[in-house]
Amino acid sequence: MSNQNIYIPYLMRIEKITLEAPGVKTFRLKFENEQDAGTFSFRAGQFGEYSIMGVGESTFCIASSPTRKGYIECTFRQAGKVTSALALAEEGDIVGFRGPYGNTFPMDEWKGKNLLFIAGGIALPPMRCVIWNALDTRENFKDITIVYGAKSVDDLVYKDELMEWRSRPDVKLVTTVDPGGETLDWKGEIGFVPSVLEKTAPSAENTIAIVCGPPIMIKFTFPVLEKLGFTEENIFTTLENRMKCGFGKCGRCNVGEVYVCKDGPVFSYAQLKLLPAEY
Amino acid sequence: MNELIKKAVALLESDSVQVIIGYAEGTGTRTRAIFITRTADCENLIFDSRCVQNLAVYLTKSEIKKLGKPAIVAPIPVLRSILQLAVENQITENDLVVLGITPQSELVDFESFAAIEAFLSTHQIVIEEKYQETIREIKAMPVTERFAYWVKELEPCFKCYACRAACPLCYCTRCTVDNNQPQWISVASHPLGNLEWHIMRAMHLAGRCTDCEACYNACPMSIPIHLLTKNMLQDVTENFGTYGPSLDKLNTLSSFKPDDKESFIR
Amino acid sequence: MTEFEPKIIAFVCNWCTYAGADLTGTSRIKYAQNVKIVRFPCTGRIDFMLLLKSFGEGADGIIVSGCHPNDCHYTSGNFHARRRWIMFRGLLDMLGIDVRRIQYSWVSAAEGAKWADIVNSTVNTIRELGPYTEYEKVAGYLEKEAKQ
Amino acid sequence: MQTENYLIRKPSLEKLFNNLIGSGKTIFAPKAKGKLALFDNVKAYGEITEDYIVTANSAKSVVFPRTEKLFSYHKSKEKTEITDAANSSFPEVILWGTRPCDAAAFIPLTDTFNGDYKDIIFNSRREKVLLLSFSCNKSDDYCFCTSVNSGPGNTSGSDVLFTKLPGGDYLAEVMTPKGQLLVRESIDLFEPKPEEDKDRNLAVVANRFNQKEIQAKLQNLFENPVWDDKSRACLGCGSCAYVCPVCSCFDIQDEAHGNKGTHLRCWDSCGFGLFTLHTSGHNPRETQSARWRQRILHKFLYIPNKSKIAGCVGCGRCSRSCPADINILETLTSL
Repeated sequence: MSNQNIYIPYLMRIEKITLEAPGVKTFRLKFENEQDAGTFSFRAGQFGEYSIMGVGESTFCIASSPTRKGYIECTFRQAGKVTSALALAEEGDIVGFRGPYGNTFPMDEWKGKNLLFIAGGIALPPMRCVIWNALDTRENFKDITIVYGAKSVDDLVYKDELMEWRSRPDVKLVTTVDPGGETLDWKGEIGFVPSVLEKTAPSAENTIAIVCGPPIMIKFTFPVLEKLGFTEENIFTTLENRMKCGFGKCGRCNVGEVYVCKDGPVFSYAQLKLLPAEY
Repeated sequence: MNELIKKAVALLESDSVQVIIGYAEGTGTRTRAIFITRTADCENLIFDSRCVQNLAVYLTKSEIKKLGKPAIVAPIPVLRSILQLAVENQITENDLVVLGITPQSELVDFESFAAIEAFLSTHQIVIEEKYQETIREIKAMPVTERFAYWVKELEPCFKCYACRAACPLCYCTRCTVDNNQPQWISVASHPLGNLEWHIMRAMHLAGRCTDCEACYNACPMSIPIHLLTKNMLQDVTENFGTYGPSLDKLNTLSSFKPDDKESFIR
Repeated sequence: MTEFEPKIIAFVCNWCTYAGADLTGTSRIKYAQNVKIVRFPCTGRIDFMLLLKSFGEGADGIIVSGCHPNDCHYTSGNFHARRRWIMFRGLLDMLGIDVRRIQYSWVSAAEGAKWADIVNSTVNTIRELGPYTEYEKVAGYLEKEAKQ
Repeated sequence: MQTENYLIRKPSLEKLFNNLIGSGKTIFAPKAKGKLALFDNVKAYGEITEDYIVTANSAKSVVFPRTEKLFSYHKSKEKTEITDAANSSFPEVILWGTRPCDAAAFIPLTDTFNGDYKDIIFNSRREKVLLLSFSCNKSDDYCFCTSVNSGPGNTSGSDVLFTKLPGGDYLAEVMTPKGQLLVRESIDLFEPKPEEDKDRNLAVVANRFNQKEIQAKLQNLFENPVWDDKSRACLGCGSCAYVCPVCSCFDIQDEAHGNKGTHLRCWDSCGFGLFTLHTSGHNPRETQSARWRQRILHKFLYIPNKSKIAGCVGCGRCSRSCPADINILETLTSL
């Protein structure tokens, strides 16, 4: 790797596009170059820089599980310049991908534990990678609980997969929508993620909590988890600072002494507490 | 400037204002902006010919607005900017106290923006002869030579945007160059990006610029970008009559006359 | 060597010049084919950045045209535009961007022949001036760097 | 390598320059522009000014250009082709007239571009740069190199360091094999080392603070009124970062023309509000004081903690160029 230009992306062909929610799409990407597909590997929690040539790059986590080989998936909401261009791409088009970057969720250390996933809105994609990774190696973990909330029923992403998880006996899924976001036939919870979590969370005993969501949700979720008895070391999250390079050079995601891109994006709450609140 | 200090103390003591924006001694022989919130610090206020930074730029900065109502030390260039900001509805008379300073360094009170306008009418913007000469020289060059001249002059520009940051009239919270949908102007500083940036900056100041030279003074590479705005000021005067901010007139480019004259439209 | 064919882009208003250009066509008046027309609601909408971008993307000449004074569909768009052109032209001239490469005109919906004349004469002017290599050099900086 | 010392006479220095130009080298040296001196491409010895403390712009752009191509692409319906900019041949550049602070700045710069991931474009450029520095014989209120482990005659980073001696001749200290090669190629211009003491011919730069103490203080200073106080006049431009020889934060941008385009690296600054702004509107560093704090902490706490090197070389450029006269030395000494 040492004599390669680290800014050059892999060329990826969009194999499949799924419309998840209004403005939210999932791309399944395949390596144009067979050789790259063979050598590429990543682990749960890592991210990449996805690009449309001539427009720019955008940072998202890899939303598919490392246990599913031969492709990667990303889910994004159309918001800025690059995601707007990505949203216009069609199946068969070429996009760029650089990665994988960043650290990973310490899933090896979680063996034999219960997992509690807490996600809000468009933050389920980074969780999805870990969830599938855990489900594909189900024997390694005890109870798996997923608490997922979005603004409205429409805004819930991965609707098919939510159904699949709901029907699995080895997963407990709690879905919630913000008050006013429910439909007439909504059967899930109504309320914000932190309060729903308080009602539905499993025991903190031998459980790892993985939280991902908008800053405001995270802010209110941590105290709830602490109240429920989770220790700082057993709470994990993944940060999303603005990034350009992805490998600790461009300076953008610098928070205290860490670069979110290279020392993160996965942090335990204990680690997070040591950082200045610049994320 | 004992009078200035006394006035500042009185304003703070009576709580008429919460902050004095003025000049103080800076590094070496430089002066700098100072933001005084305590009467004890008022003695640091100075005013002399070295005080050239246009303080009006701070009137629209959120960090300074947070400090409360300001009184601002305002020599002529600052007064012009204040008036222009008033014309553009960025400040109102109740927002600030103006501590005017005449060219003879005397303190002068202004009851209203109208009073500032009346005062400025006796201090019209004049493009100095040396600049007029330079502009004439540039315009006398053959067109390709002139283009080459500017490409070379703009070459050192690395787009730090100090010109924009120092300009009291560049108060937009998000500048055209900071928008990327569409990306009108390249983020990169290369010949085209630099040229387009400086054209856009000048055009957005057309008929608004009050010739304070803050842009030029701020430029770390000493690029003579003020020549562009000075030239435009001359153009405004030539085409649309005398120029200066005026409370009951719209900006040059926000207004028109049906009989505006030109010689190039077929 | 093939003869230089000027690339010309025209920014025109919807109500007058675009209709005028239509009339040129329906009147079967033949005129130079070098022009690509972009239609805008009003000359007041024709931002100066569009003109700069045209040069940046390789145009050799530009035509900007709309309703005659007092004929603006929106009453005063062309009056505002005129002031802006006066200022913009002065600035470009100061910078050494060749103002002969931008032709401003008023062409009404009834002036099909005038449109043909504007286009033809602009093409002739640009043909004499030649390709805008000075600007191209500036705009093509990155590509030049590539060959380095 | 063992330092080699020589004497080079004033006229020989010009001959050395001419030899280098003659061999087709690109030379960047300080050129006068109004009251400023700027590093610029020079073709003749007469273009170089000697009357400067430091240049207004730093020399970093020879290894970290303000706009630099990372790759270019060509798109068609069937395929996308990428041309790697790392395969271009980078020019051999001689930096003539860098100050010891300029030369020292190449150390943290090189460190940043080689941490964990190696930036081969940077490294290719760096390999081709030869630093011919000149010791400082004058300084001003802004200089504080001696407080950050450097000094007016410091040799680190330079290939050759020239020190002007009374009478106008120079002491040449050859620090690297690259410098040695340069001397060998023009060996007839160099004479045995002079007796004259180097230190007596250097500018005096007072020690203004202790870097270790600053580093220790900053450890617990994240929430402190000093950041608001010292940044109040900040206008939010990027001039401090852009004239800084160490600052290396950058932006990545694409520029397209039809189906072709380039992927660029451009300078960026933590002083800009947009630097950390998320698309959602959330901004981790919302105020100018938070941005000023980031600049200080990054240079005097984060870099020294991580890499054990200084993130500032004490050239004082940021303070000199600041349109609001914000003085970094003042902030540091007031902590």
